[in-house]
Amino acid sequence: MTERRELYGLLAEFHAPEAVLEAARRARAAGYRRMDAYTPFPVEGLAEALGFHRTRLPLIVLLGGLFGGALGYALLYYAEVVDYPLIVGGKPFHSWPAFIPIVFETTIFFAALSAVLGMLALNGLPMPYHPVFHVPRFALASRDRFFLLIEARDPKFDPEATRRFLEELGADGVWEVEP
Amino acid sequence: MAQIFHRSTNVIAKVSILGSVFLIAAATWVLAALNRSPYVTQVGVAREQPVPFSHKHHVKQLGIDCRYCHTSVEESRFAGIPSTETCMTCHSQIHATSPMLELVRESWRTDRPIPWTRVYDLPDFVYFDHSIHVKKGVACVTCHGPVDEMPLVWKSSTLHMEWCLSCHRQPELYIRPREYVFRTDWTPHEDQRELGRRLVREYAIDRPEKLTDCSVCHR
Amino acid sequence: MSEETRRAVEVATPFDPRTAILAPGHTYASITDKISALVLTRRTPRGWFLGFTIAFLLLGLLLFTAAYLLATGVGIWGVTVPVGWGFDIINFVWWIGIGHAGTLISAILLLLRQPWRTSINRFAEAMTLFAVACAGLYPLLHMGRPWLFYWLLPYPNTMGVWPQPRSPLVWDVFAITTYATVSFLFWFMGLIPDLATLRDRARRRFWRLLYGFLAMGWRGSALHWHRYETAYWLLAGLATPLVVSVHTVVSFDFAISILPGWHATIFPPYFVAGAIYSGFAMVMTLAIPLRKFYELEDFITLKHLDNMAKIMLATGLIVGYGYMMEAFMAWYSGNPYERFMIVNRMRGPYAPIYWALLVCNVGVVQALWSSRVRKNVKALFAIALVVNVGMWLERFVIVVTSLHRDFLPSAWGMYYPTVFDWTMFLGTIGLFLTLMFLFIRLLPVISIFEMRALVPEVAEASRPVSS
Amino acid sequence: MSSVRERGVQRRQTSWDLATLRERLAERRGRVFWRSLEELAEDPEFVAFLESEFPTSAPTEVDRRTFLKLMGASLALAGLSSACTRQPTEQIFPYTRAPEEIIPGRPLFYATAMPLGGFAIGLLVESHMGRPTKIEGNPQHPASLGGTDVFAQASVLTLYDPDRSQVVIYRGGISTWAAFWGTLAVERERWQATRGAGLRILTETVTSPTLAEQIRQLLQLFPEARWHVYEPIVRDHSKAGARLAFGRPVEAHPRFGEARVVLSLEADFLTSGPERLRCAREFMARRRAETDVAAWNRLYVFESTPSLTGAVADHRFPVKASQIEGVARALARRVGLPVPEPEGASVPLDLRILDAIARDLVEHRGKSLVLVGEEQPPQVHALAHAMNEALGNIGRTVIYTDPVEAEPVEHMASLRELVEEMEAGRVDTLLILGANPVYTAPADLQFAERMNRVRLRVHLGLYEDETASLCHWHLPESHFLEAWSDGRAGDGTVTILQPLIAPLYGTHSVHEVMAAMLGQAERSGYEIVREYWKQQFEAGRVEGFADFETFWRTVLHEGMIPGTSLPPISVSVRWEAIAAELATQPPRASEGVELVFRPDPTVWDGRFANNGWLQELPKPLTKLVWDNAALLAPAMAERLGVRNGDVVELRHGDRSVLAPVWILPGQAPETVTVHLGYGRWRAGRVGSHLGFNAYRLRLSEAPWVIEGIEIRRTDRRHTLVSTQDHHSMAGRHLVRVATLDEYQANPMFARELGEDPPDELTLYPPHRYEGYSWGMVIDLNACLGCNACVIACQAENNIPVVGKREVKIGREMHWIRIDRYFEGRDLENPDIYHQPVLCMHCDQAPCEVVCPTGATVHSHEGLNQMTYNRCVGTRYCSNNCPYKVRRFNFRLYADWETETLKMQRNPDVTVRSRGVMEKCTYCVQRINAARIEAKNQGREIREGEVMTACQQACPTEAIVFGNLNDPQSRVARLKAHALNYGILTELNTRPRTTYLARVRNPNPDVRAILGEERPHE
Repeated sequence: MTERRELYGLLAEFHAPEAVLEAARRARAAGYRRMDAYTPFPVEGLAEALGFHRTRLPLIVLLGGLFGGALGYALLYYAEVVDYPLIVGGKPFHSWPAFIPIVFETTIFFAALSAVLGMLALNGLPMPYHPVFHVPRFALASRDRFFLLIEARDPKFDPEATRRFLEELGADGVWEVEP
Repeated sequence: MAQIFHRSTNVIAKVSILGSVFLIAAATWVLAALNRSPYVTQVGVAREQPVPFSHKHHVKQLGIDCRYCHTSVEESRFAGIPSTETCMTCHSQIHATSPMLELVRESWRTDRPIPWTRVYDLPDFVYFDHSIHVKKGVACVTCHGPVDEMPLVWKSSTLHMEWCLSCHRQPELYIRPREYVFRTDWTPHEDQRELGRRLVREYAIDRPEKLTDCSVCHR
Repeated sequence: MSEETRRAVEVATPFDPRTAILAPGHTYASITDKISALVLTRRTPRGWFLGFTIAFLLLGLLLFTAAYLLATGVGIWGVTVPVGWGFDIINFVWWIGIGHAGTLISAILLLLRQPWRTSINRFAEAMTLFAVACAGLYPLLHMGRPWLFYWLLPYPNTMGVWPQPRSPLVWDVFAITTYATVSFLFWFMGLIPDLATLRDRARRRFWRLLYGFLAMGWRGSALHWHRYETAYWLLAGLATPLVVSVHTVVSFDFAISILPGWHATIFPPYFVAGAIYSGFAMVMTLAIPLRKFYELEDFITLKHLDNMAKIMLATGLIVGYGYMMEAFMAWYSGNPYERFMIVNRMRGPYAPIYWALLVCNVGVVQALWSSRVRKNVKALFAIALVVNVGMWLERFVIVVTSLHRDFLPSAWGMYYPTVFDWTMFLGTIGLFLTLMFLFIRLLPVISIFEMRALVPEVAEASRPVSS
Repeated sequence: MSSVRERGVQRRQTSWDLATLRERLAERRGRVFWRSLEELAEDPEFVAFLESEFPTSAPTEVDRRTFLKLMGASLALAGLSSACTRQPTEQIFPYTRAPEEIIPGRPLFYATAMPLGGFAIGLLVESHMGRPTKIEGNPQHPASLGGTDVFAQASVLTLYDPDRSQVVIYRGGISTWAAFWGTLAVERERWQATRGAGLRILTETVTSPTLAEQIRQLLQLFPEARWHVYEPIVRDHSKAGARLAFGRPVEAHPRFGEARVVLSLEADFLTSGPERLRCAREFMARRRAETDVAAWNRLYVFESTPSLTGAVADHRFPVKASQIEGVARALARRVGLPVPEPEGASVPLDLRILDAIARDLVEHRGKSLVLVGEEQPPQVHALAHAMNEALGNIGRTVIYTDPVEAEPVEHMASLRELVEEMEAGRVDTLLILGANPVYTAPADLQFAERMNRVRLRVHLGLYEDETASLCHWHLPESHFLEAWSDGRAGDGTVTILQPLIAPLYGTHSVHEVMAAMLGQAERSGYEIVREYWKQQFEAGRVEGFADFETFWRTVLHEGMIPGTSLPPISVSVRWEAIAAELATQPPRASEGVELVFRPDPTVWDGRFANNGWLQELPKPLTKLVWDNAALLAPAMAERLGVRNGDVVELRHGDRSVLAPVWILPGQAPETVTVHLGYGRWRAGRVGSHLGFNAYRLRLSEAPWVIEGIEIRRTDRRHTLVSTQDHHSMAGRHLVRVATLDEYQANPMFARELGEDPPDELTLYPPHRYEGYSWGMVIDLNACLGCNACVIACQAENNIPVVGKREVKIGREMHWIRIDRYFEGRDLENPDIYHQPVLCMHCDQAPCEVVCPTGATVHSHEGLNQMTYNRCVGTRYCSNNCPYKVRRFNFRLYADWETETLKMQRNPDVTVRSRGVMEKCTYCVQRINAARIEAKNQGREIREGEVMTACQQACPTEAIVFGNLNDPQSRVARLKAHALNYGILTELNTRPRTTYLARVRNPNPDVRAILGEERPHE
């Protein structure tokens, strides 16, 4: 019983994207929720199959961009109109056409930054340590193998039953993952 | 494969990312602060002088007017540092033998100037004119601080450009009636803003945008 | 090797490098192993050391010149009045131009769903970064007082003054920094899964730690992939306008001025086209030796070269149109200064350079109309080199000929580069190559995970051909 | 690049076909402007130029030490400028006993005078706490009228020249004054015995009453002693001419106030002669835009080499020097003098022209004026006097006085006499005061060799020069700004020279040395001069002063002694004498090439050779710097097949020099002009071994013109650097010109040549300037291109000297430059125009928009400000400046080492360091000073209170500066003038510096004869 509590989950190995996709669908149909799949390249529909629908990332990027643009313009306006207005080539202090390029660049800058950082944040990266790394075969997840993980925390999880269930799905192998 | 990293690294990694952000912020803040700190600006640092001349004594206790020594302050860009002669007018009688004043007497004998240490030293590309400031009601103490409280003089303003601008942009906050320019003990009886606005009009002080033209100070 | 893939391979037709963007017979495993082997197992070829040494010596030249420059001033260059800009800005524009291909390939071709981009985008992006680094040096060092570069950044200071945002040079600062940052993010993000791959393949502990650290614990989770792709597409969407804006801003450095030959509305499109032109030329210049020495013909096929050649041809034609319009507008505007400028380009002291540029950029590239030429690797390589030179000459003509005879004849002058102009130029080439060599040695030159994704597609693509 | 070079090489042979140039000119329609022959030739010369100057010559040599030093320096610089470094602690040294008059921080002005060629020009010298920094003209002084010339402006640099001799030298070793006084004492005993036999004194022109008195005393003391006078720029011919005409030595003083028609026979009266500044002012006053055109004068010039006077002329005729006499005779005959008509060959031009000119002269009896240049022989001078008399000009447009010179001898004769005596060994002791005969004496006198026969040779001079090196004793002389003295102006007015500063080195003035000769060593110059004038005062030679003290104080303050100008004398021409002289040598057609000598426009006779400002000053017409050259007419160059920079050998008899050729349109045919003053070998670090020494060909009988000179091309080349000789006007209306009738027909012609975009033609509302709004107008009719403004600007604004190599690659630093343009279809005789170009202070300045740091922005008074300390040096502003008036410190040009040079700097102007842009500021330091002054007095700045340095220096008041918002101001009125126009206004830059178009006043008859009627554009 003790080692059972120590179990993080069960990791099933497949050799083709179609297989793991199918497995994921069936597992979810079977009522499993706390699952994840690991593949050497993005597999169409896998995330959806695992019940993951839409990400907030686009919103974050939009906000980042808006912030950047606003910041840029505010800075220029303050510097050129409010703080130290200077006569430059007979142009008015608030010569907005000249401000456009800078505002554009700041917009892109912050949007791009929020895209990458947002992605990392939502993915909870960096996470150098993860239980699945315990499984020696998992190294192949970055080569040519496809894995489906069902976590022990899943209410429907039962070491024996789940293992059997996974083997029925046609896994090439099922491994226990220590926490 | 086996784990490469220890559990703890997860936390460390995340923390260090946030940490570095704070670190950079902190570094910039420190730089900015340092640049305005007495260490750099020497504000409030009493400067050693070859002769321990006390403004406190001469101004407060003896009540000598600034112009007695700084003679050209009203007609020249340079306020003037008193000649040895000026010192000797009194000190040939008073404290005529004081060891503290030996250097002064020596200078008088040998005709060699006294090497004072500059306290207020503008960069060579900045042109400041005392006469016009005095004329427009900028008091000595406004920039030089409570000189009458200084045994050895220290710098009481950063002389940073931003400091100059603060007054050139809003002279009304700092100027006072001409007659009180050389007074160390003067305080406005009315609201400074009110007074300032009136004086700006009276003394025909230029508009801020004119006062902040580059060539006003840089040539 | 798995059953599925083996079957997929069996039904595949024999490999036709002229159409295929990936040689069949490749499996997830084979791709992974072959590419990661370049970094991990395969022992460094002697050629690499040779090349790296040469590059490093040139880099030394750069450091020396920079030191002497800081000590003595820009007077060591040929710049003067009226020609205040010389090699410094010429090289700046040249490098920036080269630095456009990478992000363009990654971003725009991604949005246009061009699968063939996958095998070249990685080192194209790297090239972009290094080119931008070289470019960035020039605006910095061309200043009379480089140690005050930070005055071009808006930050609260004790002087209470700000940069002057009507100046294109300030736009440059923003454009270049943004471009450099975004390009880096793009490149690094693309690397993460491959770093994970290397982490899992590396034998020595040090490398595992290093790659592991950089991979940030990537484990290919389906959810991660999902967000990752979203982010990648968004980034591409952002990078596309950015890449256009950067060279537009660079062109503003000239277009905003009032000088004949600079003050032209055609500059932005014509500069961007030129940038892509030179960028692809440089990718070609690097790709051809690379695929040769590292036996990557399977991944970088003739199809790739063919496509790039076509893009070069297209952009080349746009650039040619640009030259034409310059001449036409000079005549059509009726502006005597403009007219004199173009005549001076054609008949003045720098005429040889002008004509040489036309030959390189407009003449030679026409050979690419013929598919035989486009299939001939040696020819392509030669043409790419010629275009690189041509684009440099173009910048020379733009910068120098407009300046040296502008409005007041009494102030006309000539520009002659000095030794130090040349050492500086060679030096930056050294910097570029040094970084490139290190990159090839330490990181996967081709995006592994994207190649894996190609395997099923290729299998799909090849089936109907067989039946 | 290399391809360009090769092209240059092979194209060069095909270049310089002047025939094609002529065709090109002929082809051109309308007004044809061209800057130079290179331009007309187009590409080939540029390419050649390019090839010849491919500057890998850029300094690659830098030894490790300097390298590290520089490295350190730049890093330190970086440190300083970067954030948070403390300012280094500085000390401040007050006076021990404060002088009365000095208010620290405020300049004082003292009146004194500069002697050049012996004649004084009144000056006001600006002094900052005892350091003379800037020289201005003394408005009350008759020889200055407020104007100055390049020599006066640059003399302050000579004062601080670190190469000035600083110690007494005896036989090449350092000695002391005491030692010399000792020697002198011994010598004086001998002279007592011998009554001074064998004692000879050689001076340059002396007008100083005190010095003259001292020398006279000496000659009384030692009756056997002799005084010789030699000035390299001799005025013998005019003296001889006057003697011939009037039988006595007299001096002619032209008065242009009344003159309507002026005929100059090679007389460069605007830029040479003791009264040049007054002449320029008076003459130009008669043709400036403000003057009513009805009162304008007309100028005919016959000359062998283009001069600035010739450039001003309404009709200019290049004529060989020897043929001008023929012209003079023909004209004399035509104004009614009994002169036989010279045969055709001697008069090289259509006689109908002479008829027309003569008619013009006669029609203006009493309002005309004939002037002759020093280069012409005495009989021509005499003829001119006669013509002026015949035309009734004497007493009206020309007056005569006794000579101003203390010893009005003919210098060449005086020098020859001395040389013969030395040759004969009759000279025992030679005392040379100020002169440098070893370098300046005509070659045929072999002065150096002869001088070696003299037992004791003593030289007093500013520099340890060529002469000093051959003398036993060299005595360092005080600069005129260091010493008490006096001197006479061209009209005789006396000025007391008062020192601005105690001698920088152990020097003495000529008076003190003379005093020692008289046995009164230790007597100070002050005592000597003051004593002399005390005597004069007591002798009643000066009236109008209560006592001597008032007299003394007043004359020092005013800078002149009133009533000392020489009174006019009545003279009458002795025609028979002249006729006799003319009969002896009838004019003939000169054969062969003529060599013409001229003083150099910037280093004069060589005495300014070590003055960097003057060396780097572009010579007025050639725009050459750091060199002299053999000037040829294009046709002659064509004949010889030489190009600019080709070295030719000039040979006369057994003497020859190698000289680089410079082709100058307007040069007379078969005439080579060389400038004296170069090729010095002991001038100093700046001036030695530059150019070639023209004195080596000069002859004492023919100091100005040598006929029958051989000229031979060599295969050598010499790099001549010219600042502006690259290109053409390219059909751009920069200098706008019309003849008087064209102008009267269409007063607005200047504006119509350009286009001024309307104010509303802009995306943005134009900025309005309240209060002061500064602007400048330059009258091209008054500008004579003398360069005084250039040096004045350099002195006022601490502008560095960069050296020939840097100028060669276009890095000269002058804030104001004089553009020179040629116009007309005749390559051999073009019209010449000058245009000063400085910062235009555009209201819509292209430079400002592109500056990334806002280092150059507009002030609210319309100034285009340049803030050096904010500049990071991207050079974009310079690129974008259509006028290219911005200058960049590509290297560390300012001298931060030499202490004495630091003393010259104007404390009100930042000394620019490496890597920053600089340009004309409209002398903002002067504007600010005036503003503070005005505010302290609670008033507005008065009209004329602010004068820019260039304006103040200008001898002809061509530059006008002031407040545009004051409708009464002169500048505002001129802006409204019909002739006012701006250059490149079509770029919508809205320049604040504008020009008044040039209007020429040619004689319609002459133009008809020349067929010069221009097609109307």
